[in-house]
Amino acid sequence: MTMTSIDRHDTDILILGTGGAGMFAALHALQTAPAGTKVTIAVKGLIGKCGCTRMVQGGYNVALGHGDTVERHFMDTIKGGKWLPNQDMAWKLCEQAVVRVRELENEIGCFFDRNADGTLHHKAFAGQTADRTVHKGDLTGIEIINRLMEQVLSRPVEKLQEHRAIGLIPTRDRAALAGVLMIDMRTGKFRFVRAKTVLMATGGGPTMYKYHTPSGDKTMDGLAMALRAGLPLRDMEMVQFHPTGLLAGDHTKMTGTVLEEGLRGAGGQLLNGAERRFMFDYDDRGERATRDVVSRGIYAEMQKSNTSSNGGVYIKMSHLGPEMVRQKFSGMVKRCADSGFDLAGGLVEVVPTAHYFMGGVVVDTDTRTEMEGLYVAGEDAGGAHGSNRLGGNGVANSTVFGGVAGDVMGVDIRRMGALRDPDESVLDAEVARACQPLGQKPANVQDLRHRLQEAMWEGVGVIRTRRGMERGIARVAEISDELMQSGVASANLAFNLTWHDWLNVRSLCDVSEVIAEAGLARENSRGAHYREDFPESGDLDSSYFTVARQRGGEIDVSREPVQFSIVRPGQTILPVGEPETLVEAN
Amino acid sequence: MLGLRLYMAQRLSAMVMIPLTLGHIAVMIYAVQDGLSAAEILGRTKGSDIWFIFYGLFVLAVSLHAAIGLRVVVHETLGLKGRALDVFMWLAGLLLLVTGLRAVLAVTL
Amino acid sequence: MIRPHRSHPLWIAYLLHRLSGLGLALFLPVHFYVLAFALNQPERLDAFLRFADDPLVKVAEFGLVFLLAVHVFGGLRLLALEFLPWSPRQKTMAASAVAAAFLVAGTFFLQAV
Amino acid sequence: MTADSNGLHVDVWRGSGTEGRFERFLVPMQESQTILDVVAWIQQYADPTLSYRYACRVGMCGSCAMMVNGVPRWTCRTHIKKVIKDNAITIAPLRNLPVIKDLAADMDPFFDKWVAAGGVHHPTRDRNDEIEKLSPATPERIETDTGIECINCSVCYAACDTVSSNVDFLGPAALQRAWTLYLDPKDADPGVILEAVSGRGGCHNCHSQGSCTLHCPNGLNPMKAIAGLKRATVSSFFKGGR
Ligand SMILES: Cc1cc2nc3c(=O)[nH]c(=O)nc-3n(C[C@H](O)[C@H](O)[C@H](O)COP(=O)(O)OP(=O)(O)OC[C@H]3O[C@@H](n4cnc5c(N)ncnc54)[C@H](O)[C@@H]3O)c2cc1C
Ligand code: HEM
Ligand code: SF4
Ligand code: F3S
Ligand code: FES
Repeated sequence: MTMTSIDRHDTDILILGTGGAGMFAALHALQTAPAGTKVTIAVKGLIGKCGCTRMVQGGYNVALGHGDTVERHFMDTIKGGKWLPNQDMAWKLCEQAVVRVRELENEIGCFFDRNADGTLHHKAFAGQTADRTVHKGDLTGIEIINRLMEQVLSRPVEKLQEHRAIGLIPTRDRAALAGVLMIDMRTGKFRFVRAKTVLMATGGGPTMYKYHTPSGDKTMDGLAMALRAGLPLRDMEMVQFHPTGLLAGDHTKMTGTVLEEGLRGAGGQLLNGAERRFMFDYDDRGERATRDVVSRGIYAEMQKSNTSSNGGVYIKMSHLGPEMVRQKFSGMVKRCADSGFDLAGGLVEVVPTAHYFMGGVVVDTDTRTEMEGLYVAGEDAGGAHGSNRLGGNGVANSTVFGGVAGDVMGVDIRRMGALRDPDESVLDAEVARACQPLGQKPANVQDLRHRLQEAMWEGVGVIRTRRGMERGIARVAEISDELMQSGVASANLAFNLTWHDWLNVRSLCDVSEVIAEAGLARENSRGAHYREDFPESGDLDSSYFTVARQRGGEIDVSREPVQFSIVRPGQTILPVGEPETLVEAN
Repeated sequence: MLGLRLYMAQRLSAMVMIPLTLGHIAVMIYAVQDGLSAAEILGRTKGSDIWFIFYGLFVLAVSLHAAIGLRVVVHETLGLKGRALDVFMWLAGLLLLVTGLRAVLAVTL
Repeated sequence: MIRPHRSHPLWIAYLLHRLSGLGLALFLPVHFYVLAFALNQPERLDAFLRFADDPLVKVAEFGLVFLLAVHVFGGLRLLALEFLPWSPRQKTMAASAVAAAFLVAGTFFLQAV
Repeated sequence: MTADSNGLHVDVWRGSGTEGRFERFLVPMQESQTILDVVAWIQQYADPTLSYRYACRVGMCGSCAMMVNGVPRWTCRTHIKKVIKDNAITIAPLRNLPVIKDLAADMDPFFDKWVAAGGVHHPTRDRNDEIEKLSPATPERIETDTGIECINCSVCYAACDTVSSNVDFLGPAALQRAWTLYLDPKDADPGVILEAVSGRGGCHNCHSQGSCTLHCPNGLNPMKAIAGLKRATVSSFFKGGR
């Protein structure tokens, strides 16, 4: 096999991923870099058609009206993150969101929903003290990504579509990044791309859970690469679950996809297997409690085996009048109907589903990492959300910091003279790693993935314990070993999805272990991380965040104190006399 | 293979033909219904300026219209393009124009 | 067999329009030629009149009018669709235009024979 | 599993470029099962070399479209019950696009034309300016809303026979995007858009076959949008726009 021949390719600025972060980075890099700078975008799918930014439904948080301020947005973000966010990042997020939304409207060509008087419409997402979410119906992501995609496609950007990044290759002295190894998925050949600066914007994506919402291309490749490159990862225990994912059986990809938040907001009821309402057993707000609370309520009910036929619970809307439901939630009703369920008139099975990954690479507010030449933005970067991401802050985060990364790379590149040469031994090792399954006897990769997803769901899921997580780690290790022995038919590597499935499970196993280790290191419950054996949030003033690194094949997790650089627990930066919330109770 | 100009020419000529063809069909139906013989019809058209203009205009319009229409069909089904396609269009138009005008003259002169 | 993605009224209307247009473009010159050929000399007039009464010619003439009717109504529909503000009802118009064309042609045919 | 009523006979196109043939697979039938699930099952359990593409699995990304029983569809949202005939289904790559391998088509021509149709916003303001106050209720805006939620799945492009017979034709989705942009009061240069859609591959080549509108999974109406462009170009023609 000639699979170890590597095609070599050079560029100046390389961007991995075409979500909100990747595309904004490309556009901004073109604006700030010196004329003649070559910008290349490499993506696992097609430009703009993969990743989760496109799937954004609810909208984009920005303080742009109704008396809302950046300070208020910031305070909500910090409180929502249970005092764990990197405050400087959170501040930049809230402050720059204003600029980014104006840019989206004025330069990129998005049109967000308006009020009758022509001003932007804002709605209130849970956990916010102002109406601050701008949106385009409930398909906000499509509007944002389509417009960004047009801009990128019509500019002189080199496009490497269906190119999967598999390794960050440093220089021989390990001080800087030389380039990125990828697989041209269409041909199955390796390609090594050198660049002066690289933005990693591959979008995390906790798809190692049995139920998950992100798009199929997201398998934590970026964080797995960063881990191998020895970079520090923070908040890795923080996996956000959405309470109502569709449950339709293991065999369908529909399972795990989001049924929107608004269903519960409008009065949808959750029923257990006996068709009895149960959320009030757990919280006074019933179904209208926050995402994490409802997820835990459902999970607890499932642990008691009070489940529906596929092992979840039911959501019921029919008492609101099927006609009304059909009208108000037409998209959701249609989607359910497509998989054979009657959301308006019947019961639909739901289950908590892994939605967003708060953890990520440690970066500064300019998206720089510890490694010269490597930048990280979007869901791959940790810090802005702390232990919990507010609905609407996800796409704000990716577009804000993607743009920042583009600006910073465009400037930094001026002081970077030449392309760096890679450490060939690392390059060879990465190629060998990717080729691991190719010589071996084919096995069923899908089964391994299912087992991994079960292990993480059961051991490191919505409600965690020491024993559960330790058991999870052991199971992941077992699956990981088995994966290394599993082969993939290698006669034709062009568009070989099974090989990529193998690589997907590889990344997922690596990061799963870190999630569990970080979970063990946090002996309290904050935001998305809930431990039955440590249910209290712990002292806020001495809040710490976890930092995980790979050292000599071992995961090493440390705790670092949160710097309250802008506001301390118990305090606020809102002017005195500001009301607690600007949202009218409904 | 249709730019705005050809499109306009085709649509405008079609619009011109609408009253003409409807008129023609009406006349034919009327004629057949009234049992007019071919000789009687010819008797009315011959020497008439009105009918000359009526059918003359039709022939002009149809030459333009059908030539462009054929251009489209030939491009889409036979893949003809560029100069060859232009030449084809002109020839088709010319053929219709010449045969058509001869017929008009024969009927109305 | 009509390929599955095509089996709907609008596409059939398109097909009929194209076929009738093509048919017209092929037969109209013949029609013109025959007309001129038959009439360009006065002494031929009688011959022509006999010729025009030939049932075969009658059928051919009918064919031409039939094609014209189909094409004109299809064309009217297209022009309306392109130049008048669009409404969903145009789908129905597609079908009814074709129906109308057949109706007109039908009456003509019945009258002719 | 035997070839009884529980098995689904699935003929799948295998090959790359222009070469290829159908291969038959027997797939177990399930309660909730989409065409994408069927394809994935074949790759995961029957033939690991099968190539196809998907991402979002909920009808938002437009990556998963294929020809199902000869009709272009989004496969992630097509329940097998909707298309199954005599326990059999035929699945092929999207029409009118080059095939990369098996069920994965090369969508570049589709997007090249999207750009060629002028489908890129021409700004009048920048990020330092306020967001323009714009009524959501103008006729233009209401019209735009009927065409803006395109997921660029290329289903309409695959359904259109003019696309197959006229290589230059920009196709329904690209033209529809141009139309929404033309209507956009924020766009600085509607003239450029009309220019872009008036060339040899422009809106005037559409024969109103309507297959685009019929098959669009999102219920959009590119045929109507193209008619709008035709009207707009014609009136600018009369106004001496060129
Ligand atoms: C269903 C759903 C609904 C959501 N709704 C909202 C909402 O209403 N509001 C909100 O604020 N947030 C929401 N989010 C979260 C939000 O979508 C994300 O936070 C954000 O879009 C992430 O942007 P990104 O650019 O970092 O990553 P993504 O948009 O996910 O893009 C990642 C890109 O990297 C590529 N990639 C992955 N691996 C590789 C590799 N190895 N090599 C090359 N490329 C690679 C992917 O293909 C993709 O192009 C939602 C998420 C989901 C799943
Ligand atoms: C009132 C009369 C007519 C009207 C309203 C009319 C209308 C039209 C229209 C709108 C088209 C464009 C179709 C498209 O782009 O899909 C067309 C095409 C065409 N017409 Fe006519 N037409 C008329 C008469 C004729 C006549 C008399 C002929 C024949 C000589 C003719 C031949 C054609 C041809 C060959 C085409 C091309 C077919 C195609 O593109 O599918 N038309 N017509
Ligand atoms: S118009 Fe409809 S069919 Fe065409 S690309 Fe857009 S969503 Fe798909
Ligand atoms: S199918 Fe094609 S011909 Fe026109 S109406 Fe739609 S683009
Ligand atoms: S997978 Fe995204 S539309 Fe089907």
